[in-house]
Amino acid sequence: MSTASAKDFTETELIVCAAAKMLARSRTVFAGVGLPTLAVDLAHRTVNPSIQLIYESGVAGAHPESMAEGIADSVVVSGAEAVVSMHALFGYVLQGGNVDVGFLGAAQVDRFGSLNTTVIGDWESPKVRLPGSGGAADIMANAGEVFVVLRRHDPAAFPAELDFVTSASPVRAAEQPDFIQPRGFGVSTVITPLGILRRRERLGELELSEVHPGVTVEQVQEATGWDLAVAEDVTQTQAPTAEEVRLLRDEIDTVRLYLR
Amino acid sequence: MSTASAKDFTETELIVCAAAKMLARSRTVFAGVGLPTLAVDLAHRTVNPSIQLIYESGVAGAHPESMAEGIADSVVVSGAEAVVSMHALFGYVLQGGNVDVGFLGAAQVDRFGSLNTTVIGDWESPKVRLPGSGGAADIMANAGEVFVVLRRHDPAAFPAELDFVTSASPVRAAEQPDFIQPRGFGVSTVITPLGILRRRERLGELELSEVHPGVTVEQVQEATGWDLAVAEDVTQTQAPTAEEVRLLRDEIDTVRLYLR
Amino acid sequence: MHSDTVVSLPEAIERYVEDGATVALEGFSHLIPFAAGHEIIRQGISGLTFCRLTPDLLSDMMIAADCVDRLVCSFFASGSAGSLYEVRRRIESADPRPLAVEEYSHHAMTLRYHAGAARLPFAPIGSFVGSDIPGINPDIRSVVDPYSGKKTYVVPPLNPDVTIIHAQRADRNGNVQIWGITGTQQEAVYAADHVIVTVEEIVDDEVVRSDPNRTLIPAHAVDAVCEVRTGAHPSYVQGSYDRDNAFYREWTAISKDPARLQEWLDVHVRGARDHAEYLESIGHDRLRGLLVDPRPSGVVDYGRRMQPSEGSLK
Amino acid sequence: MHSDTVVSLPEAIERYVEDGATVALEGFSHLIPFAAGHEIIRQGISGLTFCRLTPDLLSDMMIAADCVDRLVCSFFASGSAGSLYEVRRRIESADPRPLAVEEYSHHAMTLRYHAGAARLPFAPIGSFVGSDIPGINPDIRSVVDPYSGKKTYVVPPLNPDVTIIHAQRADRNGNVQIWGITGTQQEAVYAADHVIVTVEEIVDDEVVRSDPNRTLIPAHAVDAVCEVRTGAHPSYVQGSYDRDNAFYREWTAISKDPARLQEWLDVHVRGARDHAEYLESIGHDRLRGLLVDPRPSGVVDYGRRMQPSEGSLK
Repeated sequence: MSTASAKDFTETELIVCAAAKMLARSRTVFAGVGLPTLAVDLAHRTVNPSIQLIYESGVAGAHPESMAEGIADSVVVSGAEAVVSMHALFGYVLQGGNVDVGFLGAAQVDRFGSLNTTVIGDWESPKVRLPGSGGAADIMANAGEVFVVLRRHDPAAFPAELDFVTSASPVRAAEQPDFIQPRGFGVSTVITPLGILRRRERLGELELSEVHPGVTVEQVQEATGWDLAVAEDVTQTQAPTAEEVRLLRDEIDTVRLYLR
Repeated sequence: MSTASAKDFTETELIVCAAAKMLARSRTVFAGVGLPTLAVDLAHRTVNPSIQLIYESGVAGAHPESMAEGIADSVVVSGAEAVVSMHALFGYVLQGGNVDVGFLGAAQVDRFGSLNTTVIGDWESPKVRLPGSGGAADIMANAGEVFVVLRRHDPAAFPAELDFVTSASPVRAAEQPDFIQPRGFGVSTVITPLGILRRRERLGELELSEVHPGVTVEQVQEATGWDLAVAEDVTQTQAPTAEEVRLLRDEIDTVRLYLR
Repeated sequence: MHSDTVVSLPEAIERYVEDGATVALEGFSHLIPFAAGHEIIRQGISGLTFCRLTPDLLSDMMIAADCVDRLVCSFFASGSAGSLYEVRRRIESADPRPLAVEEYSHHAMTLRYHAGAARLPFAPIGSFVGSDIPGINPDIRSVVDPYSGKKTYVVPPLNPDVTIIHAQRADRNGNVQIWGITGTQQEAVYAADHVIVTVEEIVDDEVVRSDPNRTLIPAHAVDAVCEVRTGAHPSYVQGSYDRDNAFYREWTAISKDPARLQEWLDVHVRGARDHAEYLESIGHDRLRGLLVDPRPSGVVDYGRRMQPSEGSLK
Repeated sequence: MHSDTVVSLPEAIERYVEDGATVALEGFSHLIPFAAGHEIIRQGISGLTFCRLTPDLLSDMMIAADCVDRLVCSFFASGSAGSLYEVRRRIESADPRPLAVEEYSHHAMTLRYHAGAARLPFAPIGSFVGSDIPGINPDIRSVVDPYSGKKTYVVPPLNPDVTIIHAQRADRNGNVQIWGITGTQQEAVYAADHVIVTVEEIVDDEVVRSDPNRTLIPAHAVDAVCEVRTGAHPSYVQGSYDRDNAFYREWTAISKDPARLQEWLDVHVRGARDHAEYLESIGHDRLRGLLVDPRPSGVVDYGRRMQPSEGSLK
């Protein structure tokens, strides 16, 4: 397989390829549709042939014959390895500790990796009503670690304080020490259009770990609503290889459902 | 159908026919094998064609092609209407309130219909180790009402005090008033070789309701380890009809697995 | 089990869904009971507490038709297809009226049905520690675990007056078989006082009884079975027809404009006498485009005893 | 998922079952993993905490072979077939040694596996109010329901080191399909740290994937798959062979006499190198007599999308 860098690639392709590389050692991934699906599919074809994709709809080991348009699309069921009830999926598979990586999106991310997907403004009379938890609060508490993909990077998306904590980081959970603590590590990685943030300790904070080609550390710090820590060894995000871009465009998302 | 009394019948046939008659208005019955199976089968063919038999193994609506040798025999599965997990069976079907009548056996029955199926003697060092609860404690708490069939009637089987309360009557449960009380009525009927005892109120005690042909009220009282109450209108147990005996012998238990 | 289990959908809705009732319509993307929801709109039932993990287009429709006062759910959008604008108008600006909301996570909703089905006082859950969700939902409480001495959050049982689901098939007694995504249907059904099941097809008893493990809902749990073909459109039925993804996308524009939304309801729901007329209004060409090619399951063997076993010959 | 999921039964037992471990062998009358239990006896593993709703003949055998120090269960007899005399000797007269017992009801055991599988701190249960069982089992505790203010009993999670089950079939990744009575297998498997599944047949991926709803245990939960034909004898496998009811009845006399029981173990288990030799010792004529006639399930259709849908063509 060619490892030469692609000559041209989109921001989406950069993000998907970065996510795929991080899945090299994951056994099971809990993912929604869109970019996470592409990342898992790419990882499966490159760095991790035995990766298993789990959907909150109850499907484990999907083998769709065409690009799924949702986490409960009929094509993820036909030919899948297993379909279980959502009670078993959330209880035994997820809370039982069988998910290594969960992918989440968010409207807002804070310094410790807590996420807001509920409201902008006040919950009682919100400026914008967002989708809410869905399975997010459950995934954050129980997945081995969580990857977050955000399509914007500015102080509104990375504020000093969230408007609402939908899915709490272990740091925030630790403020309730009388409760049994969640098993998950919380957010380990946030991939944005500017770079990659990482948390290295369960009770630690996010730090800038990689910047995308053409982006400076200062740009990322300015786009972040708190004083963003920077790793000692910040590197440049590896550009997608020509082969990765070919796989994404010619084999994985041939109809450009998510690659735009 | 002939309603003439049979000329000869066994004690087992009398008990089974008495039990079958009491199932005329039950929708769902939770039963083990043996006499309860015969009673339900007979009820299905006579007084209650829509009765549904539920087994703790997870089978609902069994239609066995030959006499089942256990509550989890392969013949109760082939051709059944449904098989669910035991988690669903005990949780949703039974505790959820979908069982009208539960059949239980016991080594000992007390005045209020608490049952012992655990030990004779002390639990720590028993004289006889009995099978224990199985599903009995769950059935007692949750079935609409409970029928008990006993093959002996003497003060050892009907003692003033049980050696061990496996399955508690609502009367005994009410001694723990700080607990959410079980939904079931408890034992409504005990059928023995001497007669039929009934409880008419949820917090009431058993009283002698019917005596079998040839048995006196005094005989039953003497065979009972407490001062057995007697209903005002004690009647004689209706003898099986010739048709009932024919059904039992020629159609239901042709191989005499339980009719002995 | 009841001789009158098989009824028409209008009759089932009339019999079991009353104004002010708590109603669950479940089906996770798959098998959403749209035909039943439309019939509730047609009958002008109002004041409902509407329970559903993912409200979906169905809630936008039922809320716009003013059937619903309160929403109990865990997601407020239409999967990948975007916002539900009627829901957003109600919550963001009480337009045209406020909507009460009880908010959970997916696992919490699943556990509420589970606790309801098993008539448990509550169900513990590992989520929510550190989250703001318990702060806006006083029904999420905590208990002390008697083994560790630490607290855990718990959720209360959810016992709808009526649960409505759609399925591939049932027999005339009400044994319901589902394949593909089964979601939370078993729990939601057992949690309810009454249960209505719409099915693509009512089949002979023998079909169901050839494969008892396929029965998700036994007959004792079901009050009414209604044969309603294509009863899940615009959602899908595994093995029969696909999700009308174009419809889901079109909905965004319809839902954004209150007048268009009312007009859509007038034409396709309130203006259609029944589900057959709804399907007419959608167009049979369009529906044919959703059909799928066959992909048969294999056959398994349940076995049949050859003769009375040695024991029973005695 | 692991490349080394498919192994021999002796290797799986050696790899995952250690002296002193907590081991669940589940299967409710149906699919009891006798071959695996016999292999534990052959390897002389001891000090086990043995978990099983209904101990059955398997516990009589494993206890007589001195594998077991502690029994966690909810029933102490052999279904309709009578007493388990080795178990009774141990409990009634500590002969030849005491046996520790933790006693529950069936629902409580099911909930212990459920809580274990979901990594919950405890599970509430509606049984036991007024019963003497909590008095002899300090692990059955109570909590105050925060909704009603009343108490409910709770049971703790059960997390075996290893759960072992038998099934009709699995693929090479460990996706396990079961039909007929499924008991508590899904919960017991997810509750365990390690999982061994013996199967009648390892099948091609395509067989499993033609019917994903038939998969009770997804591959991610399974450590070892071992092909062991007739691995449930003397219990049964729906669709393959029937329960050896005559054997169950014969067991009463064997079990009553400690010397005969040890002799039986010597001849059929310790004296057999593996399960194939065990089956030889039972006799192939006898096993042929247990075979069943076919009774095929029907076929359902999972469907296949005809072409990329309108949306994805954009």
